[in-house]
Amino acid sequence: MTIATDRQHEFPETVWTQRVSLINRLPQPVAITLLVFAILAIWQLVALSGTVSPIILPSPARTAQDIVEVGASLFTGGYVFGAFLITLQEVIISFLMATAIGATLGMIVGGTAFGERALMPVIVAIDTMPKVAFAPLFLSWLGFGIASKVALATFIALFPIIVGAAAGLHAADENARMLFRSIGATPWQTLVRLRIPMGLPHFFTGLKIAAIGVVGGAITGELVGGGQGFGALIRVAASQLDTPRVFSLICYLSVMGLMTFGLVAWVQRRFVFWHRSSSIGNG
Amino acid sequence: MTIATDRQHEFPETVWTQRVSLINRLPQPVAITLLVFAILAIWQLVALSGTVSPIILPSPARTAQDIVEVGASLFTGGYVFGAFLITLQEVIISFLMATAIGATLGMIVGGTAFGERALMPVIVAIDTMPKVAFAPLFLSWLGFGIASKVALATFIALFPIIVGAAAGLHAADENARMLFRSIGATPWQTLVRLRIPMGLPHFFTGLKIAAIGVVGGAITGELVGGGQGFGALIRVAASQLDTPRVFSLICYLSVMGLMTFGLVAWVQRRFVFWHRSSSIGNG
Amino acid sequence: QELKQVTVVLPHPGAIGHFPMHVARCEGYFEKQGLNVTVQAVDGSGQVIQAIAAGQGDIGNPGPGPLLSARAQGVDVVMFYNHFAKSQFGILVAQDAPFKELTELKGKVIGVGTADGAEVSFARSMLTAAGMTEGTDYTFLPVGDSGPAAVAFQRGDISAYAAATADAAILRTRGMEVRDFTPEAFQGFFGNGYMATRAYIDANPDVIKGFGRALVQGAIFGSDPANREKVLACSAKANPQEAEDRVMLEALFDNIRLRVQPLDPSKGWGYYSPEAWKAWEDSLVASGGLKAPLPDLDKAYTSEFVSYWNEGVNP
Amino acid sequence: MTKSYSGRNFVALENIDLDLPRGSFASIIGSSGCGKSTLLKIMAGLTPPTSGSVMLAGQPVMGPRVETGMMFQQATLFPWLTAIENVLLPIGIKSGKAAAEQARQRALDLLSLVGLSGFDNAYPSELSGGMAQRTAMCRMLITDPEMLLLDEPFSALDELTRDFMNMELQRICMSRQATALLVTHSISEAVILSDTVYVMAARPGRIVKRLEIDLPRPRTLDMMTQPEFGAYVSEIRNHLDKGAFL
Amino acid sequence: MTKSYSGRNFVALENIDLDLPRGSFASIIGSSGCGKSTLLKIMAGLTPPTSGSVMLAGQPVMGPRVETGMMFQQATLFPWLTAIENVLLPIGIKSGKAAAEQARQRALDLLSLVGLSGFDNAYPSELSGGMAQRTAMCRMLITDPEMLLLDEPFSALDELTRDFMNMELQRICMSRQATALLVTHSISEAVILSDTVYVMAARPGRIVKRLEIDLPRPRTLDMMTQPEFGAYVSEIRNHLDKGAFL
Ligand SMILES: Nc1ncnc2c1ncn2[C@@H]1O[C@H](COP(=O)(O)OP(=O)(O)OP(=O)(O)O)[C@@H](O)[C@H]1O
Ligand SMILES: Nc1ncnc2c1ncn2[C@@H]1O[C@H](COP(=O)(O)OP(=O)(O)OP(=O)(O)O)[C@@H](O)[C@H]1O
Ligand SMILES: [Mg+2]
Ligand SMILES: [Mg+2]
Repeated sequence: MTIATDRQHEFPETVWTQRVSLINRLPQPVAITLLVFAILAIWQLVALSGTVSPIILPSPARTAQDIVEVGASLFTGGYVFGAFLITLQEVIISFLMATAIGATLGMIVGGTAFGERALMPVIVAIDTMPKVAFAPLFLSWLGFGIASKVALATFIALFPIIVGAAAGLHAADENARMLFRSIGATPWQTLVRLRIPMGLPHFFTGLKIAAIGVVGGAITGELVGGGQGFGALIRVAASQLDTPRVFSLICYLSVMGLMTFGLVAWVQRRFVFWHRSSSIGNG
Repeated sequence: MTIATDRQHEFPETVWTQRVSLINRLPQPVAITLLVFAILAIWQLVALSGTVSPIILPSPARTAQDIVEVGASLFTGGYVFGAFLITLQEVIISFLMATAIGATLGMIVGGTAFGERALMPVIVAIDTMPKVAFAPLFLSWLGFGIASKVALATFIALFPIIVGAAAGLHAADENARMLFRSIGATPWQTLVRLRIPMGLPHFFTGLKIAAIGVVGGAITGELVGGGQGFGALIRVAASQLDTPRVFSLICYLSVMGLMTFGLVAWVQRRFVFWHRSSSIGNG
Repeated sequence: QELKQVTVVLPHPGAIGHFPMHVARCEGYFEKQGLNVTVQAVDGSGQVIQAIAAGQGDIGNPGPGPLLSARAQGVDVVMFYNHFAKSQFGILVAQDAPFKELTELKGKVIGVGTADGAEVSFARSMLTAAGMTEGTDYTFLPVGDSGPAAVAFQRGDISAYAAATADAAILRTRGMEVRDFTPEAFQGFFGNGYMATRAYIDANPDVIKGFGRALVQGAIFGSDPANREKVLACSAKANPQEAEDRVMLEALFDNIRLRVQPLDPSKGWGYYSPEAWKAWEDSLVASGGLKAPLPDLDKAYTSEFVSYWNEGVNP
Repeated sequence: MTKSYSGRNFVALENIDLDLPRGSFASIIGSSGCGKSTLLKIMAGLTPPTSGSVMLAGQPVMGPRVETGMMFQQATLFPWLTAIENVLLPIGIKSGKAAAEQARQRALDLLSLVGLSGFDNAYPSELSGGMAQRTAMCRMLITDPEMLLLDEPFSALDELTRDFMNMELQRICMSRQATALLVTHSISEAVILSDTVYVMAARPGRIVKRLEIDLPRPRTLDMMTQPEFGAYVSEIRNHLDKGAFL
Repeated sequence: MTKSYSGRNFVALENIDLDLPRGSFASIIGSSGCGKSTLLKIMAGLTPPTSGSVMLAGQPVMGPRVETGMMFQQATLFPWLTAIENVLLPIGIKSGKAAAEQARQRALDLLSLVGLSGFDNAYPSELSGGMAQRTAMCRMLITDPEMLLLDEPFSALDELTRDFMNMELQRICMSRQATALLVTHSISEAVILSDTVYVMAARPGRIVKRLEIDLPRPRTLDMMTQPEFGAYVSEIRNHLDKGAFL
């Protein structure tokens, strides 16, 4: 056996590390495009097959046409633009609020015996309740403006964040905890400087789920409590059986969701850079 | 400094380890009861204050009375019992399906570059869509039986599981991966015997969120897609502005959610027993 | 003889609103016509039509607005039995509100269920007829169902609420005193009716005949005050929960019993008048619920079975 | 003092009794698994003894104390902190951010003392095993603890580095009058550094020999060649527990 | 062969060239951080060299190979497996569950060989540092690898256990004609076990000395007292890199 400086036999890293399947080597945009095209093709086939009525599932072509129409109104500042702004505003505010409240509650739940044993069951019990049932309560306290929708969306997005934060606080191992105790860290410092950083991967799992939930929550709020956002547009289109419009509005909502999700994923990559690459105590 | 076998000065472990605050030392049932009582007290105060109409928020006493009534029908096999069984059945089937599908998709997303870069954005995009909009599609394909509700509930509960599973697959550290490579593990074996066990804490975070989501999903399915379960009962009560009934039905739903959540938490404690107590490579 | 299976799809799980059908079920009228009727409930008229279009149900009970929307999109669905022959909708104000004329609502906010519901076009038509224009003279605020509407009244966010008349009964029973403010002239705006696809009607004329006849029998049975208890019992059988609150059930029944009465009894039960459909179309076009008038409005409904249904069952 | 781990029903430590005068240096040596790390954790106040007590300056130890610095057998560096941030962590915890900022130069000095200058901004994943261990050493030293508890601190270092680090450790302890308790597997390391060497045996963990090392301070590496040194080493070796294997 | 870590722009290994005849035993010794672990990982096919190649039996190593057993510097036991399950893991991976079940007795033998009988059902969190290391040793040995790559395998063991383990390692390698490459910080361990000792220096990591050890096989612990042994030790010590500290 020889290990030699053998410049004739240089192996490019890609060949070396692992044989990557073709599909894994596609550049991301190409892969996504292919996948989306595959989905569109299936959709078109189903729509053409005639098994599904067009008022239930419009054809992709018909939907695309409507996407252009909605886009026209959206980008020229039409009523769709107004609705978009309202929903976007609700989504942003709700997400920030859910993050703040959820992180706090998650820390109480994950960080104290009282939180874990008493508060958590109560939070779970509350979360099981169909949140839509609380919409009238929020309406009567907060009125018909965006505040009541924000409250509902926050409420809906809260639970994943709580669970993620609470689980994260348990991620620190015994050695790390001992080290913190040995340097005289207060429980608070251990929380802030050990358990929270250690728990960030879990917390972000919750945040990602919440980033999506908050969009759905804002729409639900608008559906049940009136309002001028995308939810109202969808409801109008749905009641008129204008399914292409429903689908195209939903597509724009998806973009909003993708953006919030992408933002969270980006923040995670920046702040949890060490995850996966290493763990505590390894040289 | 002395370390001595000093039997006069035995310190009971509780005193030693940390000074636990009174509230943390309460036995769990007492703590929960106190908390629930506090919530009930606030609720009663709000209800009495007259700021909220009883149509919106019934008093706890009135709700309790209705809980008894509903309970009577539930436990004597009345129509509430039938509805309960249907919803329970939907919840169980949906949860199992969501777990199976979510774990599979999560593994594709977390385990392959294709999944992560192409499939995930598409899944996120789909998940952002208000799932209620898909209810008619499920209804038209699956009919009025429980299948369409199961489909919707599964769909709703899927995303947290996918995110949790995908995040979990990234939890294994570089050393552990290297060890597996060094013993000649195939990617599949690394997945099954390293990345999955390592990822279980994350996976369970997702499962817990889904355990709750599935109850909400089943109810939503019943609200929008007909059916004979709790959702239909809630809808009738809500349309009659019979708010105490709505609240008491919701309370029973909570119990169902608590049970599924508790089950997941119990399974987690059994299968992820090593989490928190230790980490890889520590003696 | 084998019974023919018929699935009926309703927009709401409540039973009392469809008491003629439930009476027909429990009195065995459908069986006599060779039909076995099962009932399913979905969420709203749009979904009713979707379910019928998907073939999951045979007969649906949507409102006229969504039906016309569906037709505008080339789905050949036809209303054949006018269930709520009188307007289901009205404008409600608080019992002690000073309003007497519609015009007194000038400068006020009027709550509506959704931005576009049937009650919106209805209310708009009424207010337009009273010489008022949306935006300048009054504004609509979408508040959702009757629960949030009650909130809106209490908060003073709205002065009136355009809603189904059943909502008035519900609000009243729950201690929220409201009164109906609807001019008699607008009773012609009929509400939900029974429909099926043209294809189904053509393929199963006997089903339509038998179904309608049983409905008429049920409706007539129900209009007789002597049968009140029986009707309520039939309804309770179909939805026990709804019937638990007796006061509420009776209030709803009293309201609905009036709404299903034919506007012009001489035309028979289930009759559709072309003028009323025209009025609906105009109102929908004006409110934007329809983009343009339909080229074949007369195909949206049919009264062809009315005479068969009413034969020999005259009240 | 006794310690047993419930679950596995055996006694980890039994009737341990040791006494460290202020400013003295003691070592514990004993076969793998005999309970050295457990003893250190108990002394640091990180685990309660099942019975008995630890007294520090006349007070029972009922939890971790600020004057005690502990270095664990595992480096336990935090992956989200660079080497220097890991070193400054205890300062930040005890005295806040500003103090940590002020101590930066001292941390850099410590890192270069242990041969890690240039690696202050490296993340733990970029450090070798021995480099991580040395970083953990700096982290313990940065707070100038009065009492040092060291669990095999030099196990991943080569002999030369180790010798150098031993001398530095002695210098630091002497200059600060610090008390030290070292767990090590190197008999010569124990002898060259300690005033007292305790030899432990396993199952149950107990002290089988207490040996005073009568060599003058400061010790130098040359002393290793002296005959007394060899005598101490072989005496200790004779007391080491051979039961486990032979 | 060269290796550099991008990010930190320095060369971890430069022009390493070493040659291990089948059945031979080689050791690498060098200051902490000089690149020993990196070299071992490259040889195990776990990290690609930046340039150059590793040849095993005439074939370039392009990834991990089954005949190679590697023991990492960190024990890397899996917390959800008991000691014996950790040991049996490679068998399970290579040959399935049934084979692992059959190898159970061998695993128990290996565990008792390293002094861990009775701990087979303990979880890693219940093992001491040295016990974890010995468990990792058993895990490597269970597959009878033809080629052993050992990264400081005995660093957490006491001298007696270490000596015993050294002799066992030699016996195992000789009886199986296995090739071994050992990274260690103990010069005497390197000399007593090896046919060849490579001395590495740091920055860039390179081999500064290759020394053949001409002592008869099998080696015994007594040989440590022979003058040749001492000569080898001091020769190696002289070549060790002192730059880092002195
Ligand atoms: N993942 C990495 N990224 C960047 N640099 C690294 C990485 N791993 C190791 N290094 C650097 O490479 C050099 C050699 O590291 P290596 O772990 O091979 O040292 P070693 O000889 O095994 O030291 P020790 O005896 O302390 O274990 C070190 O300077 C280290 O900082
Ligand atoms: N958390 C624990 N639960 C149960 N047993 C434990 C635990 N920690 C340690 N032990 C047991 O206690 C004994 C002593 O462990 P300890 O870590 O103190 O040994 P050590 O002397 O430090 O060994 P080494 O030199 O290998 O580090 C061992 O037998 C070990 O199995
Ligand atoms: Mg130890
Ligand atoms: Mg190394």
